[in-house]
Amino acid sequence: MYKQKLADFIYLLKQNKLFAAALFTLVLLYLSAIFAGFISPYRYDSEDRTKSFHPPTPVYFTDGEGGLAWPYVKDYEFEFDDYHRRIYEPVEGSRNRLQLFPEGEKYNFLGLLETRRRLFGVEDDGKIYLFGADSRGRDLFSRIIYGGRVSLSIGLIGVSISLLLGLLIGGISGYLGGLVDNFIQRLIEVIMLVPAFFLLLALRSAFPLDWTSVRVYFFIIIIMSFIGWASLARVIRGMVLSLREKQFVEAARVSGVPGPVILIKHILPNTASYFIVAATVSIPGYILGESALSLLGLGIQDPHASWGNLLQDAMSISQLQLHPWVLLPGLFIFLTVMSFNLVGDALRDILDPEHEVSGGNLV
Amino acid sequence: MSLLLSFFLVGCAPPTPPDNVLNLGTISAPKTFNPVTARETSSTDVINQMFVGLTTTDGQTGAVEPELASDWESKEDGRVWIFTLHDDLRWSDGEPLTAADVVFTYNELYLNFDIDSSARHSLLMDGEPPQVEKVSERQVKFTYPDPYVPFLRAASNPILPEHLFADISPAEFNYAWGVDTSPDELVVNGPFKLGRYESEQRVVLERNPHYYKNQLDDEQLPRLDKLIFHVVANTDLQVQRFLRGDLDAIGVQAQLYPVVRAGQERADFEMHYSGPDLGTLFLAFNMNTTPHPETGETHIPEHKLDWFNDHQFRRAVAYAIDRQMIAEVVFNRLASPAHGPVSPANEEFYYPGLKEYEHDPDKAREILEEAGYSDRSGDGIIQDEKGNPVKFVLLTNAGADQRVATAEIIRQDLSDIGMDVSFRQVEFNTLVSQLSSDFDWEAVVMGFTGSLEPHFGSNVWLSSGNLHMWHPYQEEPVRDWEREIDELFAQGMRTLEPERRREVYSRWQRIVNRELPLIYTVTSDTIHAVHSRVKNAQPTAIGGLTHNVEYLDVR
Amino acid sequence: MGNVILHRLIIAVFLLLIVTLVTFVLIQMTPGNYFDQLRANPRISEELVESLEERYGVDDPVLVQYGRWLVNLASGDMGYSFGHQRPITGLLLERFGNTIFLMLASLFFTWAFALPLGIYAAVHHNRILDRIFSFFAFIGMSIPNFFLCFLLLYLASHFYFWPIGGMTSPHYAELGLFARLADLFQHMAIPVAVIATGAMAGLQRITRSNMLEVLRRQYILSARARGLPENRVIYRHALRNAVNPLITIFGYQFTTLVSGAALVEIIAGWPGMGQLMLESVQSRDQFVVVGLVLASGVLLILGNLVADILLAVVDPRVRFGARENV
Amino acid sequence: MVILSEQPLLKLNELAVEFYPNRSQRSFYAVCQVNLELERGEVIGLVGESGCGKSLTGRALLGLLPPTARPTGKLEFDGRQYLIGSPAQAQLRGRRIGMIFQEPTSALNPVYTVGDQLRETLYCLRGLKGEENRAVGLQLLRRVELPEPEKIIQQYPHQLSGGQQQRVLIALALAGEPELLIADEPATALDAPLRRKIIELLEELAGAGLSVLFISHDLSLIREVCERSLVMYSGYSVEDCSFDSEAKLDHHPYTQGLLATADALTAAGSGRLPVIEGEVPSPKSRPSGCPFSPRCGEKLDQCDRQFPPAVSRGPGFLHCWAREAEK
Repeated sequence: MYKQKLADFIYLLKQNKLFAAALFTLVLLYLSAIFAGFISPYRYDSEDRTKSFHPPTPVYFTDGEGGLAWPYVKDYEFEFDDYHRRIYEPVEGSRNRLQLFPEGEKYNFLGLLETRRRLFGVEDDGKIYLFGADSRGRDLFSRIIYGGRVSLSIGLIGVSISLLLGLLIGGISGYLGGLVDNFIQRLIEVIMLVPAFFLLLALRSAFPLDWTSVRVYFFIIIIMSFIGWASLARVIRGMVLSLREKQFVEAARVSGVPGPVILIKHILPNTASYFIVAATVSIPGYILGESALSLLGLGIQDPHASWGNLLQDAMSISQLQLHPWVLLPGLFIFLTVMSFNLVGDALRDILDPEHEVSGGNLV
Repeated sequence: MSLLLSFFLVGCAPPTPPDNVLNLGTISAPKTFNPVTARETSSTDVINQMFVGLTTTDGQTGAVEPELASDWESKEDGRVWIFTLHDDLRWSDGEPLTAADVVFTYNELYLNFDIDSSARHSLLMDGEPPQVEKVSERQVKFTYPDPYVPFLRAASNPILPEHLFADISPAEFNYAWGVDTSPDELVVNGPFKLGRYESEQRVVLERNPHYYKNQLDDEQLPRLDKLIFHVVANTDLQVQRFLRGDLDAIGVQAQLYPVVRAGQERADFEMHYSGPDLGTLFLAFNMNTTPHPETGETHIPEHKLDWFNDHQFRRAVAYAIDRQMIAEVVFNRLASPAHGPVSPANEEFYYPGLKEYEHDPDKAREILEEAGYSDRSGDGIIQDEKGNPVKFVLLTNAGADQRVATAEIIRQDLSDIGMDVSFRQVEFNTLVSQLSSDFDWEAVVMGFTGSLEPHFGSNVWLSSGNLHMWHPYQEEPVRDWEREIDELFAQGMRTLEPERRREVYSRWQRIVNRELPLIYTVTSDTIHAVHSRVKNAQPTAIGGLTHNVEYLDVR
Repeated sequence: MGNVILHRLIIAVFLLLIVTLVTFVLIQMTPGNYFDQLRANPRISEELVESLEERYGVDDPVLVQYGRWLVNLASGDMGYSFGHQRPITGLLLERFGNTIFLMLASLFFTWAFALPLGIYAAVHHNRILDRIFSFFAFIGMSIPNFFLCFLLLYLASHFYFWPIGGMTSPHYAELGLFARLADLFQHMAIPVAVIATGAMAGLQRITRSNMLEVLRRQYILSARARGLPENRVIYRHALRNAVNPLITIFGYQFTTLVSGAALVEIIAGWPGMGQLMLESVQSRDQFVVVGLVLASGVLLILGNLVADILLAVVDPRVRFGARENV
Repeated sequence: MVILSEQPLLKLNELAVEFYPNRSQRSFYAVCQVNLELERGEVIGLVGESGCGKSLTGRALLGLLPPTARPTGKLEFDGRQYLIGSPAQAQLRGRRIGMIFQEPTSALNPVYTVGDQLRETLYCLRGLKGEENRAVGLQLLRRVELPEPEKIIQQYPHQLSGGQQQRVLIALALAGEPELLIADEPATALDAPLRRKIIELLEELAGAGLSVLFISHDLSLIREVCERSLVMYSGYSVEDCSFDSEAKLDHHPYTQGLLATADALTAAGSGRLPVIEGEVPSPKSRPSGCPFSPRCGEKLDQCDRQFPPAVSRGPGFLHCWAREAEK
């Protein structure tokens, strides 16, 4: 059975190029988040105020006379123009060559060892801003990579928690029925009665804003899981209700297997296919939820980065006009969400073609 | 989809506006049209176009000017104030406006403790209200127990019609003249009356034909037929709507300046620079040594209080802050370093001789070293003499971009001199409740919108004040310089002679500049962008665009 | 059917009570109240703030406040907005109206486009147009509302061709009826486009998969086997059945749209419930928050109820109580 | 006994159905090779375990395969060739070939009344309108022995019993006056007494000249009703034979297995049931050669390598290496 699924999966990768691309994108994004310290040239909070809103740095491959050169970047300095816009001009003759594995700022590699080796950097005092810089001259590329840690993990952890809750509560509700079922159903209705975003705002506002980012991070996960389990539990309950009547469950019950064991060993595993698909397609909801909160300044706080709070700069149309690159984090959200949707769609094809699962985004 | 929709609707261009209407933006809708209970600028900005008081402030010089009162005199060194009203003043419904209205407004409204009057505070002298009496149909007398000089500026509070409110109970009055009031019921004495209020969208004001300046110089004043305040939810959208021509004038924040300036390429408007604005932006430390009444312990650890109360510590911080950088990064170089509580915009009281704390991290480190703070453990963070690492949390309110960015720069500057500062944004209400009732904060970046009259800041500067942030509600001033400031403020409000008054408040500024209870950062510039069709626009830092609203003309 | 509705309404009232109580408790858990911000104004005295706090009882125990609120609610008074200095009922109705207006327009576009596209895609399953629709549906589904909103606002502002922010132009009141509508639609276009894009993509996919599923059903096979013409099979037999679950979605969409609209309202400056919610939550304007939660709850209940009734109208099995769900 | 005429009513040659489920899954053959001939007025059976491709074969005859299916093979009906899935073949539906399905409950559109569906069918197939339409409809319902047809036409499908529903379906299938009725497990979902009655009804209809292709997994039923049967295994028609008790044939090992099971069931309660070990392979993982070889007791070496060619034998044919070797 599982061998068959695996074979299907490999075949799927070969056949469905979009799926393969989406999966590849996700793997790449997650890897870069895990190895953020290594991949990003700078720390998320390392700033250079003299480089406020530095535009993306072009990387040159030619030496200016048509010949090839080791890739390099130029130094840029700004002047305020008449409009008090920062106009960055390359410094004549400056040439900072790119370096592989240079020593940069200290970071913790996978929580194991302290190191300074980074994937790439620029020699001397040069700065490389692949995606431009923010108002305090922090490298947007590095911040996006670091921000991925928050945005990407929040989906995974949040989904795991709500799935667990949904599975257990929905399972119990469907299996036991009666009063318990009734109570749980009402509870689910209460949660689903309030628009998720309002609930998110109200819950968030009930706790102090001055928490550290780490606390806020866990708190957001908890809030979103708290909201997210309800709809899952409802589906699981329905599935359990119908599975409960199936012969193999009946058989187990007759032969005296205790209720919880039946639920865990016989009923819930049968919902696994639905679950894997539901998990994949609900992850974007969590990513978007966190982004929306952070976008409104209620989530992860500066100097820590998440894709949502990086987008705060884009809230201002004027900033967008002056520095269009502040929209880039949005592109990353879009890519991630799209990839998850594509993967979910393909997984549904092989695992659970019966159910149309919708993610139910918070925003 | 959106494209489809766009094509579908793109044909409908907005029509041209009718003549002589001035369109302004406001961040949020007025909450009330009641001048007495109005608490925030979104309401008072509109109300001030409809109601005037006895005096007013000259938008150019900041001096007190006559308004409804043609004239006034002070007796007994400023204990007694007698105002004489213009001839033949009328309310917008045609009723005469007399001294009785003035007496009623003060006695029954502003000074009535059952009414939520936010102006009352500035009318009280050491908590004592004045006696307000009618001398004649055109004369009103205010008598204080002691000289109270700031009263002249407080007398600019709007006057309300007695004939509408004579029998109203205070409880009713608190809810009277809400935004749903019909235009006929809103009887005004200012240049404009309410035309209509489109809920949460715009307030349309129309010319008040009974405005007392109406026939001044044989000209109909105000010149505008209508003045409209459009609710545009944020400054960014205001800029966009201004550039589109929907609004005739906007105040330009430094961050948005480049966008507005660049817009000049396609829209016909002028930029008006009016120098530094009245507001302040500062860093404060919690110096509150009063123990908690129940636990008997201080609100934050004592060793931290020791640092914050250490003058040398604050001096070092003052030197460590790179004000130029704040001006550059946060304000696009449209701000100047500030070192005292009074902005240069306040020409009357600004004391130019304050010590300037130039950015000098070396000096800061030196001061700290001398005062016993040094990095003994070699981890890059300084410790005090008892070995406690200097580590604290810097707060500011979330959503205030300029403060957040400033706080971030300060955090960085302080870590450069070895302090371990973490920065957090807090919701405004939570922050205020921390500052004024929980007292468990450590450092904060805050700002005040300034006032021309230093005395109106007494909530901040008196050691007993609730906004005396670093150590509020003191029964007796704990620090000598606080006692000195208390005395100066008591003296200042009793000093009538301008030159001497200025001197009193100069001394206050010097003390603040030396003792650094608040460490000032920068003052931003005031810039207005005004469409060329608006004639006579002379926006200033003090009066904004509307200080000469009756002479504005849109063609 | 009437009984079912009554039963549901009773449960709904009960649920609303719980939801509002929870909201109340949540707001009270945070330090600070609305009036604290007045304390930061040097010209407002402490004593005024205290008298306001006392008048509105914001420092009373939560349950006392909640009880008082309920008693007032019974007489139609939803409380007083500190921030807006007016009774909440009128304020909510206004904002509610704006949001509903936006939502109805979005719903209209969503359904007007998604339904035909979804049906077309299902009928022409796996053909080129189906692929293209699916692709765009994917993009529409995946593009975050706020991101799309930024993009559209940016484009509109960059090319100066489209009004942004607010509901109406400055000269709105001077316009004729037709021009007013046009003006309103212009201002609505961006938020509606953003909200509808996401919802439309989802609905198109659901319609398609529903339709595909119905097309796989035995009775479709049976109808075809009987020799009925293909058009009749699709539009008479399949469509009627495929639409039924969509009606439930219609009710459910109210929830997602209120949620989805909230952020878009905030970004696009549309004076609706979302904006009010954010503002009130931030300033602790407690009765407004509770009022909004109540209002949106009522909206959702009504939406679901309408959906149920519609479903009963179109589906005889529900009408005759044969099945609980379809 | 089979009457060989020059022109059978239906002839199916080398039918194969390949599935392309979606882009994420590889294609597979659900039906590999089916040959079938049917004379006018004949009742023949199509038998095999579940998952052998019987229903698909039935559906292929009407061109009613899922959109992901790609059929190949030759279909001849009444002497004319049809491309499977072509519009021309679609014209046969209802008018010349009717079909009824296993689960009557799900084969009727739940949102329309019986009358609606009957009227619609009569209108589309025969252009009948108004009173005539109604009269013919009632007539049809009477023909399938439904009591109170006037009441039934006003009812929704879910208000009818399973037996009534199946009768309605038969009536609908007969509305176009077809020559051939494909009955796909018409009685399996019904209770025993009802099943009996439906079978009787079908036998009666066959007696009146209707050809019937009777699809079932139940060999005893097939044996009883049909004159001739086609045995299918994993997408192949492995044997075409008659179960006439007189002709003791050397059946395909699979047919023998089925027979043993059926006999045991008839002789109810005689200890352990002899069943064929193993399961029908999934079409996605069908073994090479003869698909029955893993379960076959008479397996030869070549069984794994190649599907056996047809051995024609009296009436009908047989695909089996073992039997070929015996010859």
